[in-house]
Amino acid sequence: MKHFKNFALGSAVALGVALGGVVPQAAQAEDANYVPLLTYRTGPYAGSGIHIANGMADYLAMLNERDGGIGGVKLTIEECETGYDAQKGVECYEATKGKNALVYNPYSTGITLQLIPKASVDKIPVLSMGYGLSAAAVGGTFPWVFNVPDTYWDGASVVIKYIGEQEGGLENLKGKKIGYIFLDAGYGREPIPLLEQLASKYGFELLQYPVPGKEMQNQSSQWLNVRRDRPDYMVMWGWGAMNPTAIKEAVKIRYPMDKFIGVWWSAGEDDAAAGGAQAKGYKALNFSGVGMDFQALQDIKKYVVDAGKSPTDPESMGGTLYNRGVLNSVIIAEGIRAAQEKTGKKVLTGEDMRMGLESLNLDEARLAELGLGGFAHPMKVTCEDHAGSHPVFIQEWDGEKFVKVTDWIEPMKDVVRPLLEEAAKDYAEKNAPWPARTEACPN
Amino acid sequence: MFYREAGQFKTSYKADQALFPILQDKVGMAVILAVAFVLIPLTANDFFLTSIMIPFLVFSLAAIGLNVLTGYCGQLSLGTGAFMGVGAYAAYKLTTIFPDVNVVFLVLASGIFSALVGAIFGLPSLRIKGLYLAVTTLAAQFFLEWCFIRIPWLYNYNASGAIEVPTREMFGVIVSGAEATPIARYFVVLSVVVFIAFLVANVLRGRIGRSWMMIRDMDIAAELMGIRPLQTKLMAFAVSSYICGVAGAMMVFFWLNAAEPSSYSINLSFQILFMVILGGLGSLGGAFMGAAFIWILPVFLKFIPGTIGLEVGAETVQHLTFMIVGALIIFFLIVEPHGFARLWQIAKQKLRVWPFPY
Amino acid sequence: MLYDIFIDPFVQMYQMPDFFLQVLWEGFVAGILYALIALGFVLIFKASGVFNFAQGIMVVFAGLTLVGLYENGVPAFVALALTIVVMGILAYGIERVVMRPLVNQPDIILLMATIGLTYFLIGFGEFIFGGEPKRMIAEELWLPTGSTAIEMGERGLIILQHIDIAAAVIAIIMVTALGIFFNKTRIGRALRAVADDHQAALSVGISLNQIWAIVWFAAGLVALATGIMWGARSDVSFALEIVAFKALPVLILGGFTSIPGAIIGGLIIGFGEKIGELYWGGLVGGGIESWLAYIIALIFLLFRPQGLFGEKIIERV
Amino acid sequence: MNAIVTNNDMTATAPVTEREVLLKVDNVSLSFGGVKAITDISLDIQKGEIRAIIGPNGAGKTSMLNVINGFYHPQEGTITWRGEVRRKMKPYEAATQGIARTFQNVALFKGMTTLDNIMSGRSLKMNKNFFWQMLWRGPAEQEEIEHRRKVEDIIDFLEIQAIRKTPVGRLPYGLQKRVELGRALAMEPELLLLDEPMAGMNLEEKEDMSRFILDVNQEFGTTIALIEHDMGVVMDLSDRVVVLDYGKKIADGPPEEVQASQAVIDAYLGVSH
Repeated sequence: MKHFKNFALGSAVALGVALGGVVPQAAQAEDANYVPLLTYRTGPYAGSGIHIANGMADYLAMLNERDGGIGGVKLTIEECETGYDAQKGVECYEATKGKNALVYNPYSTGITLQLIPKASVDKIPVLSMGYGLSAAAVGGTFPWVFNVPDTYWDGASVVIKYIGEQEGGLENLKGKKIGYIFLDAGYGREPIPLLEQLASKYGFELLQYPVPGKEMQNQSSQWLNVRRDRPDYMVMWGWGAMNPTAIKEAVKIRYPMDKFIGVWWSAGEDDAAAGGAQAKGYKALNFSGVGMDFQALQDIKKYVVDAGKSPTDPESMGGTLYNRGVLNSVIIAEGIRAAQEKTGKKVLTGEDMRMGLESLNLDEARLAELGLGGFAHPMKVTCEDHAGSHPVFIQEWDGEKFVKVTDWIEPMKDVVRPLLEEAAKDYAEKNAPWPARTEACPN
Repeated sequence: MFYREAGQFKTSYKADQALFPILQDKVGMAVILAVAFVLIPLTANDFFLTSIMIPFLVFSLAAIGLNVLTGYCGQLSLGTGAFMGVGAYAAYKLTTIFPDVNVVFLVLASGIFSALVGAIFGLPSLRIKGLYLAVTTLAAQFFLEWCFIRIPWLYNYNASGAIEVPTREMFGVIVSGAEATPIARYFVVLSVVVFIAFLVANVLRGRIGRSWMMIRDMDIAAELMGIRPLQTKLMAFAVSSYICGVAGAMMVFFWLNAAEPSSYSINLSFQILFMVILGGLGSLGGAFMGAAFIWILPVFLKFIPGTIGLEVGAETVQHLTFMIVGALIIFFLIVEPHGFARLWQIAKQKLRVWPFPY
Repeated sequence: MLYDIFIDPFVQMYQMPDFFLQVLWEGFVAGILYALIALGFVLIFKASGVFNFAQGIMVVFAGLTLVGLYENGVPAFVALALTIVVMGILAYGIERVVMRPLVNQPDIILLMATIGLTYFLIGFGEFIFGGEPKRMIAEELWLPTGSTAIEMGERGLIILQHIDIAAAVIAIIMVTALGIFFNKTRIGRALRAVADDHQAALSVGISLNQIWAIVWFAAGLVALATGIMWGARSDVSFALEIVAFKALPVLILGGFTSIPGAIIGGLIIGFGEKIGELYWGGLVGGGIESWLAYIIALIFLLFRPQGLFGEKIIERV
Repeated sequence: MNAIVTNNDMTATAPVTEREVLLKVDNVSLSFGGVKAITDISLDIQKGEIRAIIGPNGAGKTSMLNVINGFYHPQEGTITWRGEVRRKMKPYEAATQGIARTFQNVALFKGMTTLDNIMSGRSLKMNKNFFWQMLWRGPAEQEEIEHRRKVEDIIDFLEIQAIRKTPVGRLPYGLQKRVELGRALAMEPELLLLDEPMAGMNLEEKEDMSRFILDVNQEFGTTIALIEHDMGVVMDLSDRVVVLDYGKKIADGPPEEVQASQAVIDAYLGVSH
């Protein structure tokens, strides 16, 4: 009982602090652009999430250090930890949106789905770079959502195209078996409609191997099935701890690694390294450069990492996922710049940012100017197409690092685009009354 | 002194059996309701409503649901998350099938489905007890989670596999979907929670509530006194799952707006169980206190460093939150294993005799 | 339909015997690994009646400590020794801070306390070691990592991972050692006395605190072994914690207090879910592994509510 | 108290013998695994009497009660309740037929108050369904009040008014036993089984309890079967006594007769078999 008094006092104080402290301050420095980053450095997906988070934060921090922000206005960067958990993600969103957030990068298909309907209401765009709802590429239906440079459907079509090339033409896919191993969540299921469509079009058989989120590290059944079915190729949509486990299991059943292709999120160095020497030959899609041979990355190292202003391990810089994070922030930064040009304002709002992203045009010259020549394929967003179906390349694990092995491969726009439009229509119908686009096209 | 019952005589059994037989409690309840219905809507900002009050109320309701089963009927369940999921998916399907019916009504109706599912998974409870029963409820948890993923009909064949909440109006006010204002959603959630809590309180103080407690305290004696164990337990499962189902449906309809199967994972089950245990098994008030503690504490821990101007990484905050919450759970279990409800009782006891402790 | 359920799977087993044997082997290995986790639960339950949910996170924590020390330049075997020391400190700390103040509380409170402990260790572990998955230092610990393929007729092939064989051997050694410990040593006997009745054990002069610290330490060692084995199969990461749930149906089958039961229960679940998933799972879209173990346990329970090895319960009033 | 003395049966005090047989146990045997708890026992309980079952520890007395109220099912033999041979049934069915009992180790509902414990004895008599319960106002409340009155009568009868709102877990043992009796009485049973109602009580408490048992028997006409170790109490209270030893019946008859039986003396003094 003696404890009780102290406890009561303590909790009363705690409650007081809670009520006083928890309500986020709306008052932000007037002369900064606020960019919240929903990241996850904890939880089962931290293995992938940390690199992304580092890349995103470091590039923006570098802009602050080197250039004093964008257009002379500093960026206020705030990370909010989601743990890849949709509830926490929404909580982060609610906690930060009041601070005049410019754009959200949920880094989880689950959180993205939750934010999509909110985006148009709160007038804050969602940038899901290479993930999220594929249909969001249709700008007419989803003016507030951007998924440059590619949707998962683009990615899946590139994989099939590449496999077709290996087989000497898409027509040779007939009768082939292609296995699809995926994280059994919104993320992994997203490409299935396209893969099924392509399967019926080219006559190959699609075998699905779902990996439940909580069984990520226990995939022996899935791979035993693979062993029995002997698919000619394996395609993977994995994330977090699923990737290294899958590669290990593939090695274990002696699956030919050069016929195993992962999406751009299954392209981490740690993932492939887990398979040891036998993982050599594993392939993955990518749309951002690998390595440190870019001026911008050197600047990050100089201004941020070596200056001790980031938790980044210098050795992880230049890795696929780190660079992916950097590219994400490049898009944010360029969106801000474009918005500043369009509006003439320095301190922006979410609505300005939407216009900026919609008029994003990252051409070769601009990339070079940023110190990122060849880092990514030039990309352009239009009002109709928020993804752009940009080309991607395939990289191969040589036992120590990923090496680019193909040129840029164009997605099958002719197949993907109609599907996207159909899906967008379907989404709007299911979520009726879905607001019609009223935002003017800035281009 | 402050909480003195002396002098409050009851002249009828009716008065003695009222929900709040003591004047101070009546007043206290009125104050709480006034704060919830008037003060908070008038003063709170959107963040407070959407990220604190709405989830808090939803979780409180779920905790009440689990409390009926575990706290009152003594059946340990780890399947709460899945039962909430059944409510959510049922409500989602109902809104698709009956687009014109009032969404609050559908949310309330969706609980019926989770009640059915809950009763089915409660069947083994006749033979299986304690921790063993917990494992069978885990079977429910994992099986249902699998269903949410593997039965595309449940999510209308959405490519994303998630359920998304349509925009619906009620009395001309948008209450669900992204366009619903936090205040409208708050009022809906608050009303449903108060309504259900009131009904549950009634059930608990009558014959049925007593029969649950009989099973909990001494199942053999209860049976020898004419309580049919299977029916009684199944009813507890059904009522508990109904409440959890409604909470789950409200979670997606009035709070999250969209949900994936992973929203209703085992972690949610644990979260609710924590609320019930820390709040106090067998106490409705405890369910609210537990929910407040488990939900609000991490939210507020997350924002402390920023508020006091400390430069700490988001992940460090998260790690510390985990550590603090874990440590506090152990601390409170050690201080008072019967939960906040008991602490509150002790506090009342102290207030009653204050300033003379004996 | 009936053909698919009752005949086709067996035809397949017959037609591809090498694959069937492989499935059995995978089931065996999975079973051994489940059993290892279950073993940790059993140790603690036996001695203190506590259902230790933190066993899963202890596995992760032990694995992370080992790898974390190694990554910071500590030689592998020194790191192993230090990890054992860390697990000892952890056991002592848990006994002091959590168990001792909660003596004689109801089961559910103790269960909750261990879940609280899980939260704490997740935060603590990530705080110290970071959240990214780490590669287990199997080779550095002289564990075999290669694989052997046994050919069987045409195209037939069974692949045995050496690490899996090592896991099986280690599991058998641990079970034997623990069996001897429980039955032949003074502390082991005291431990069983404690399991029967805390207060009675206290009254005959057995130190509960000491016993509990010892079993938590033993469970910590089991966790370390489990962490190394699971870690070598995939990676050491916090996602591994979830595998611990699989220990529950194993415990149901084997009984909460039986060490051989944990092994046999583990094997039943391991074989059951692999065979179920590979030969029947496809009929309902796969992934049934996530719940099959629980359903198997549930069915067993309905017929034997006391578990496979428990004694028939006679209810008294 | 007068409120529930409705079925006051004055014949209850009349001399024993020629009364209606309420319950008859014929050649019942019960075993667990290989262990025989009861071997071939026959006995009857007549309406309105106080029937004592005595015997040394482990004689099978409690098992006998458990058989009577359906908690155990004997492997052999039949039980006849009010002239009808009873089929295998669940304990709660025994309760619906009017058999109530108390337990050797008090089996109260520890988390509930005295009032709720005794109210729980009324469960079978209450029938307002779930929806009325939810609403409370109206039928459910009326029913609750009606039964509350009956329960308050029992509380008065047992003189436990002061502990009405106390959780029973906090009560001393003697009072718990009394509450348990009250709970059984609330069921208004036809046959009341009392398993060592006076175990662990001091003389004064025993006297109180004896008075309650006699009152119940005489005022309500409730038939009572009781297990008791205190021979003085048994001899004073009971009309007829049956003696068990090692699961077998060794004597049956009026107290004086049984007391004089050599078999009983042997059993109690521990003569080897």
